[in-house]
Amino acid sequence: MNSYALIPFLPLAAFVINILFGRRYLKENAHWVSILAVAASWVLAVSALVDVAGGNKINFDLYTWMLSGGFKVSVGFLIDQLTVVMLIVVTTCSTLIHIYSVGYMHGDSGYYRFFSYLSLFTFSMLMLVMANNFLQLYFGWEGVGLCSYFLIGYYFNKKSASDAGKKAFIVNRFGDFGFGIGIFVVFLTFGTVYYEPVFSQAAGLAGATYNFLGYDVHLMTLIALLLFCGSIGKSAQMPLHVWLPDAMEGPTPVSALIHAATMVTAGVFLVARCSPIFSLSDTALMVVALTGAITSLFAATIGLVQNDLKRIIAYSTVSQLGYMFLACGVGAYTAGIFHLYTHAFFKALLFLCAGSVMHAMGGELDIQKMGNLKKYMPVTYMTMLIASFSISGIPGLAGFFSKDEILWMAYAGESPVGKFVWAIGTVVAFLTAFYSFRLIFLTFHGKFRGTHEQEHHLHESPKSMTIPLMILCVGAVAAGWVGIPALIGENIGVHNYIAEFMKPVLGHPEGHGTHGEEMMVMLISIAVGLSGIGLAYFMYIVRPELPERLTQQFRAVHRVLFNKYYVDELYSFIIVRPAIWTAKNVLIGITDARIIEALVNGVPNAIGALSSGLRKVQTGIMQHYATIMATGILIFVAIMLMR
Amino acid sequence: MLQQLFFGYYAFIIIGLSLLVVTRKNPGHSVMWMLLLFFHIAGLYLFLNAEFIAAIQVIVYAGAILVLFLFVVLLLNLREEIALRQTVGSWPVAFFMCAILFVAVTAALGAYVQGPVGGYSIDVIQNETHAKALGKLLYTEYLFPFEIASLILLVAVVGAVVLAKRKLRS
Amino acid sequence: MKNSIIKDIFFTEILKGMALTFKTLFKPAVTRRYPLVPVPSKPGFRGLHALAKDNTGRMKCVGCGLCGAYCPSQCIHIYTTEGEDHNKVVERYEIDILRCIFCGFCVEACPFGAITLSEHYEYSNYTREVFYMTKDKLLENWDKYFEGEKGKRYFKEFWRPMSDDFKENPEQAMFSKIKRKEKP
Amino acid sequence: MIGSVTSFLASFIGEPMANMVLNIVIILIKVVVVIAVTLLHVAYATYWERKVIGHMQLRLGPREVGPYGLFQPFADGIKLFFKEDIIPANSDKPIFYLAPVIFFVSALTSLSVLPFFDGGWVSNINVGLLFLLGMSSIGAYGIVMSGWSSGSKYSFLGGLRSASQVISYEIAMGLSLVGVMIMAGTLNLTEIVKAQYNYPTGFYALPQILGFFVFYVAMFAETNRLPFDLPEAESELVAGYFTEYSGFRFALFFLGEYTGMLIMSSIGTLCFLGGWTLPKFVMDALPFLGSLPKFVWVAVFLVKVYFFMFLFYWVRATLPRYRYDQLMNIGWKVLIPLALVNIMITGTLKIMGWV
Amino acid sequence: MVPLHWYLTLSAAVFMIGMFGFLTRRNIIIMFMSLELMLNAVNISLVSFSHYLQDMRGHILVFFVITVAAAEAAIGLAIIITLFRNKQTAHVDEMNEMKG
Amino acid sequence: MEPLQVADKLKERFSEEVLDVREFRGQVSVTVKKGRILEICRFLHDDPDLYFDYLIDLCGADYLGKKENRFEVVYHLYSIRHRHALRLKAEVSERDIRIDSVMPVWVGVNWHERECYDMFGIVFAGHPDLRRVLLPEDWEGYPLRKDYPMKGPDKEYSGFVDVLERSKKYRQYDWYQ
Amino acid sequence: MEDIEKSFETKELTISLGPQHPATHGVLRLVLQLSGETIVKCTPYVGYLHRGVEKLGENRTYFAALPLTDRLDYISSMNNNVGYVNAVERLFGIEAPDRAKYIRTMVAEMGRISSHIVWLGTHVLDIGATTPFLLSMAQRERILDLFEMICGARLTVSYPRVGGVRNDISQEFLDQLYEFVLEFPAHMDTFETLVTENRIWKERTVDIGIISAEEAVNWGLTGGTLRGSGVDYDVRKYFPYDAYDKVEFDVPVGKKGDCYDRYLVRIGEMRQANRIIKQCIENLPAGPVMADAPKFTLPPKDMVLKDMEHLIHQFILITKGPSVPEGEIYVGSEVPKGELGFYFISDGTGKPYRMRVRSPSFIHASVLPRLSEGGLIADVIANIGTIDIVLGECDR
Repeated sequence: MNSYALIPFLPLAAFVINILFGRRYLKENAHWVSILAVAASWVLAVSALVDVAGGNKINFDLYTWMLSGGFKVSVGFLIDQLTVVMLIVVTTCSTLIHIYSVGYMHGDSGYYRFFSYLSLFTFSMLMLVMANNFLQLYFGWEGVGLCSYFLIGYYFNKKSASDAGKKAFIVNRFGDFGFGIGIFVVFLTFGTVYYEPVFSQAAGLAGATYNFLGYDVHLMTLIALLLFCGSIGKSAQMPLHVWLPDAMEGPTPVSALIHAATMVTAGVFLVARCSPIFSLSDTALMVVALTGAITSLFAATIGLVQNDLKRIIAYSTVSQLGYMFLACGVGAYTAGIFHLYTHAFFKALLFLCAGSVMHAMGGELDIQKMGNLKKYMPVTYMTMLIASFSISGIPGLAGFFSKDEILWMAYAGESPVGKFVWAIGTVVAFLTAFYSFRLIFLTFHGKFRGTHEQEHHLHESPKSMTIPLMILCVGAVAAGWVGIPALIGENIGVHNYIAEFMKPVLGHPEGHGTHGEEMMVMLISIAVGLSGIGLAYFMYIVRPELPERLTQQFRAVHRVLFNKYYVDELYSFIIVRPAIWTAKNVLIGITDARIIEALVNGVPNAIGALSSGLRKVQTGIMQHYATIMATGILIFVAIMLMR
Repeated sequence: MLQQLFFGYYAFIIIGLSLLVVTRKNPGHSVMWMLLLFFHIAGLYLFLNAEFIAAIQVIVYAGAILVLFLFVVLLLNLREEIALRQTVGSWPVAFFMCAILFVAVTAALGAYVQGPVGGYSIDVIQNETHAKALGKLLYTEYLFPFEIASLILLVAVVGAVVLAKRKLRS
Repeated sequence: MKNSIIKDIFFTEILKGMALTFKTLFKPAVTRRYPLVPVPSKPGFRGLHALAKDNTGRMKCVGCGLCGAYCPSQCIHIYTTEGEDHNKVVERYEIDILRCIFCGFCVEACPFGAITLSEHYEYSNYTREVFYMTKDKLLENWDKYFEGEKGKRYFKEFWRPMSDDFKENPEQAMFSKIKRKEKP
Repeated sequence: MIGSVTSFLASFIGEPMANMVLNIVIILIKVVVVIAVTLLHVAYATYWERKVIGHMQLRLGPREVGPYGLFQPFADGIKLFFKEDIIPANSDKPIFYLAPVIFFVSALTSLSVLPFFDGGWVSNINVGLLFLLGMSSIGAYGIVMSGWSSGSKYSFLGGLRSASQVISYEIAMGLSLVGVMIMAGTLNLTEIVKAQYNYPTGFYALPQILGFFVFYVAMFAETNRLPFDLPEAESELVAGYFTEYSGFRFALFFLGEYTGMLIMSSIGTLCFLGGWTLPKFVMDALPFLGSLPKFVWVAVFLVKVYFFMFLFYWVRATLPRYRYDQLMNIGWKVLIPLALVNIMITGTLKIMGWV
Repeated sequence: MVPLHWYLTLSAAVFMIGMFGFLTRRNIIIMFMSLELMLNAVNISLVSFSHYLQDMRGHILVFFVITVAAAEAAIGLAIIITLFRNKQTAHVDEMNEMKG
Repeated sequence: MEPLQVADKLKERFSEEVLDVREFRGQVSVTVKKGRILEICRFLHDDPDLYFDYLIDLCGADYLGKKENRFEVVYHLYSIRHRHALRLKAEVSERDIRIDSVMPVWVGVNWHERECYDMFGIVFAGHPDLRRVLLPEDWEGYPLRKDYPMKGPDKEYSGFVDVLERSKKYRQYDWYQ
Repeated sequence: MEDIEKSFETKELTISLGPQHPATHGVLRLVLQLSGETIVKCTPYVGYLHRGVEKLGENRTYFAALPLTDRLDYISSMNNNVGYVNAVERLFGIEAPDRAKYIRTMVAEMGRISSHIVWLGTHVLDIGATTPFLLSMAQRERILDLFEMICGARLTVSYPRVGGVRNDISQEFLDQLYEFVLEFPAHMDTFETLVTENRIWKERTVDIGIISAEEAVNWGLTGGTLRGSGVDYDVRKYFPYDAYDKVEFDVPVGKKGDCYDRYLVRIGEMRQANRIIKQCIENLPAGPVMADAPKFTLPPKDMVLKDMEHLIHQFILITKGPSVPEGEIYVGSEVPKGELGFYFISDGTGKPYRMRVRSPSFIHASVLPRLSEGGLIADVIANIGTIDIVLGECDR
């Protein structure tokens, strides 16, 4: 028995306790159970980190879950470097956000429910990252999906919230469908769903093909793409990204935990985890890279014009996730995971700050109605500013290192689309800086544009909310220091620890470029970041009337961006409306009116004559049917005897 | 000799009781005979060294399933029910068919060939106790069917509740 | 709320009750073991009737019939005849005890103090005849139950109302005379 | 002595038959002894109940028949035996006759597997615990049938209530015992007791506190005792399923109920309180106890059983009665989940090797 | 030693009686009980096979049969109750809505 | 409000209905015609100044040979809010022995009206369930009428005779048949 | 959908609860229509104990009708007597002396405690707890002994008289009563330990048989049943009689109007009654116990044969009854069950022309369907317990 098994089960226990006793007994004290459980998990995760850093790789089966013929699935845990990083990310964010929620959710009627869902989510996410087989991964995958659904629809009596929950659930089903098939194909191919045998056998099957619908499909590509389907859904990539912004209907801690820091990164984790498979298929990698790049650009452009505080951050999340996929796609899994890791800190921080702002504004989300909040909420302002600097890639902060790593890997990697995605990445870096600071300037600077009542009510959030902010802020600054690129690191005598740490699992492709090129890439990214900030300053502080004029001028562009490229409408047009139309016209209009009517009137008349003879057999008395069955058995036995 | 005697007793009683079960007019009495029948079958199981199955037979069949029957019988309006005709008109046909089928099946027994003997001899089972032996198999080799069975029970429970539930007047 | 959790989980209120019953287990019982240990009735108990005799041993009743007129259940039957010296003679004085409700109104109605209710209450029987009290039986009751001082006391204390009831009486029961006082 | 009887018999019917006949005779003697002794205990269980509850209510209880009323149970029995046996005109007679017998016999049959001390059993079967559960579920037949066959609405409602109550609580009870089974690793009652003896704390009531609690509550419901005596709630259903019974048939129900209490107490004693044994540390501290003859330990067993019986009386003297739906709620929504939690905890601990 | 054939014949006999009951009785509850009878007949043969082949699989099958029987009884009786509420009878020939 | 003021107010509102107002030992009784009794009661109940929310009692009285209209139905009203009481009496003649039920105003009057019907034979129109309440359903006569003899009717009550017959029959019944 | 729901309906079972049933406290009969265990319709039948008290009262003098009131609510006859004599005194226009008033108040509250103890015991017994019944009965026994001491009877006391009380109380009685009063709160605590906080008790009574304040008033409920709904209507406060305006006491009221509230109200009343008795003992004035109104009270026995006038009064009062002014009067009094009202129509003779008894149990029995329908059988039992009816009073 390994005590690391407690990491996921402590939150599960908290969930069980809360859901059973929360309503009647714990009530306002529900958070204690959850926080203690998650904090204990965090402690265990840290000890796992130490353990793994010492060179151990922990892989054990806790309990055999299912055993049927050759199919064996167990509840088992694999803790390697990748898992450990994820563990740290998940438990840290989870703990802090649990604490934050104490203040944020105070006085809510479903207090215990909220915490029990949070705990359940933590459990599922930990099961996901700690799984040592695909089925358990899938279990965790669906578990987090379910919790996400619960938590998005937490305010279930608000229609938009429950709709958003449903949307997230349905959209995810598309991706999970592919993922599920992927797991089947894995089982069919390898005869097992355990990581280790699968990955060790994968290389041997690199060239294998599979006859799929008459086409010979490259097996690894097929598996990789099917698995990637799941990633697209869960990580809100391009065609299936629509659910994430809507998911902001959930409580803000949920947005921070699930829709920024942990769950949505599960897709990236999946790709990284399956890197042995992905690496065997160039096609798949290219698809990953391009999906990531396009999504990041796409989301960033939308983010430029949105007015909803949380949605801007949500689009920024989508964009950053694209970044991570971009990294994975060019083979730089380490960079992707590194960005995942830093991103978790500053994005969670951004969301929590947004929550803090919301708390002060009484639920108001429109940044056009804010302004000058820095006067009232200094802590929030400072932390959010730092997070924005971090995401914009200002040197020294966490975001800078990971982003730079990705861009460099894209530029210098072996991927055929490397240069292209680097270019996109750089543009996105600029856009990111711009919209992040647009947000900052509109929210915290200028004049207050809200109602009097709101202004009167403005205040800094309680301690339980600001302390997690500060802790995360430290993370947003310092988290990147474990991955200082060699270019800088050599000068100050530090290594790229994370890359070395991850090497046994994910490998570490070397960039094919000179120092000069690397310096160039770095400088370009710094420059675009700063210029983005500068432009934002110019447009929103120096010349506040400028955006309005630009909007007037580029009305068409603005409208497209503001309406998120009409993707929702597109889906509505392509899928929803045709379905309704089909139901209305084809099924009712044609099938019912023409065919069924005809059948009802014409055919039955013909058949009726026939059946009136036959119906005497149909007595409706079941003994008669049973007798006929028995006669059948009799005949069967007789034949058997005769033979 | 004694074993044959016991078997003879059990077989005789079981057949007699099953005839009583299917021929009684009053379903309540049928249930009572059925109860006795289950005990005898359980006795037969003990005879075959299947003590756990015998216990289950009593607990589940007699203790749970048959009580359900009894409940349903309680709901019937027995007095009217008994007055009605009890069998379908064509019962001689069914009787004839069952008789033939019985003859056919017993005839087929002649073709039985003893297969290879497995590892669970009486001694093994008695050493390990039947419950343990059965449990080990159930929870290892037959775990999946076992879970499916539990799922079936769950579905049955839900289904029964949905079917039999009715709205209470508020 | 903390208390309610503890109460709900550990059944404190039920345990308190259990403790109480357990304590009672060792308390002396209050049962009156009636047929074995007879319960004395209180003075003035309204039990079986009796007809009073005066000091000379003659019946006090003069047959005025007020008791019969006042009796709410009308169970007193009096038959009088004219005696030798034109005085009223009570020939029969009968009480149907199965009808009587023992309200004691006859005692109040009687101006002569002739009818009384004794403290005797164990007179159950198997025949109805026993419960039809005749004059003789009633007089016999007087001898049985009101022997000596008891009879005098009865009229003094329970033949009401008396003049004492219409005026203040120094012997009246008062709070100031109560021996046991509330503990501080 | 047995040997000489065997050889004597063997001279007539041969060795194997003689052994068998002797075995059967011995078993019959055991059965008679156990039933006789149990019925005596049952008779005095009623006496003690009346005494204990009487004193708890500031009364005296029976005390007129014999010294301290000690012959009261016999007086009651004789009275019931000679009472007129009334059979309702519109009852289903065969079933009406049979119901109390089934109820009583199912209770008595359970006695056959109870070990009263080491070696003191009628039969020592491997599925003893299951046998007991099975028999207690057969008791429900007596109840349902009596309620149904009486042809009275009160009986009918009482029978329905009681049957659903007994069935529901049987689940909780069975599940609460699963923890014990897991810990002892056997269904054999003697083995369970021995396993407890070897367990550090002696009694399973301590590690299985949750299971013990569930068992304890289910025990009351299973025997239709307060606070779960709804089937015979006299304020609602007059006397429930045995409203129409009188005389000796009523006495059978009465005896069956008290035998049931005795058996439930015995199960509790065997599974949770270590049966006839004292915990090992006590035995180690007092070594002379080990040299006592085996049958002496029946005293320990009886003390524990009577402790349970006292709890029955005590609770009856203290608590009001639940309502029918509340009773069902408790059974299905509290006890069964608790029992499942207990199983989960016990199973986990067992897997971890901590118990 | 009792031969296996005896058990199997017994099982066949009980099965046929059950089938006869199912085919001929009109009362749906007795039909149901006949079904249970047939299941029990099968159980007897399974257990005896198991015994003579010294294998546990028969027992395991019996276990599952009992499970399914329990499920079936629950569902079936629920259906009977619903039918009974509608028809106030337990006779099958009153229940012929499905008749063509 | 003083009881007499209440009576005045009632007189004002239903001047034609009120026949008589009397005071005895501080209690005021108002005699009214029975025709609009329901209206009067509703007014007494609903008017915020009067607000007789509480009907203490309803009973009948028989004035055989003393009054022109033989029966009276007496309502004792009380207002818990204003703490004033009123006695309302409605005259009912023997020929037209019907009066409106006041159930719509006070639900609790249900059994009082049934008792009044039971004892006096006064029929309350609009009562949902006008059965005898204290006496058996098939009882003959109305006991509280003055012409009903004190010791009861000469004829034995038929239900009682039935019971006697039946108990005789049961005594002959052999339980062991 | 409706069809489906309709098709799922079951036949209803009709059961007759009573008149011989352990829980109906006498001869109440309820015909219940059940769907499962839920009550669809509840029809009470009363009258099994009808004795024609009103008719009997019209044929007796005002004095001789007093024992009839003993038998109305036979477990609190003292209160009925007090109510009756108060009504008659009001009709006669006489007033009892102070001492008599205090004594009456005292014994009436004793009667209240004894009646509430019976209610508590039987109610709790119906719910299934046996011990509180027997523990409380032991206390009631003490009160009955005290009754026996002052008037010679335990249940049918007939103690008060028109114009006062039958006889003065003895010092011994006062001693024992005071001891009882001092000990009683501790005994109350004992009963409550077993019941009030008990979870089973609460589950059985909380939210069962709810009736709102407005509805309760409209139904004409009185006493603890009304006060449980939160209306503080108490005749002792609203129309003080005897010494109730001279003693301090609170009127406990409930909040929701469920069985538990009614239970708490009655428990509170017992404690208040104890308080009143204590005050009565402590403030008991000296003085006569009969009013000096020779035309309306029997003359002193020691004077009857000495004084002609008294003798004439004695004969006239007993045979013809007092001469009463013509008029009509309704006087209510707070008995343990609720408001017991007496309504007299006097035609000037010594017998009431019309005597009407307004009995609380009658109304409370009529509200049973309202409380019970929609509940379960067990709730009916709880409801019968908390409305606290006595059929002798209900049927009269």
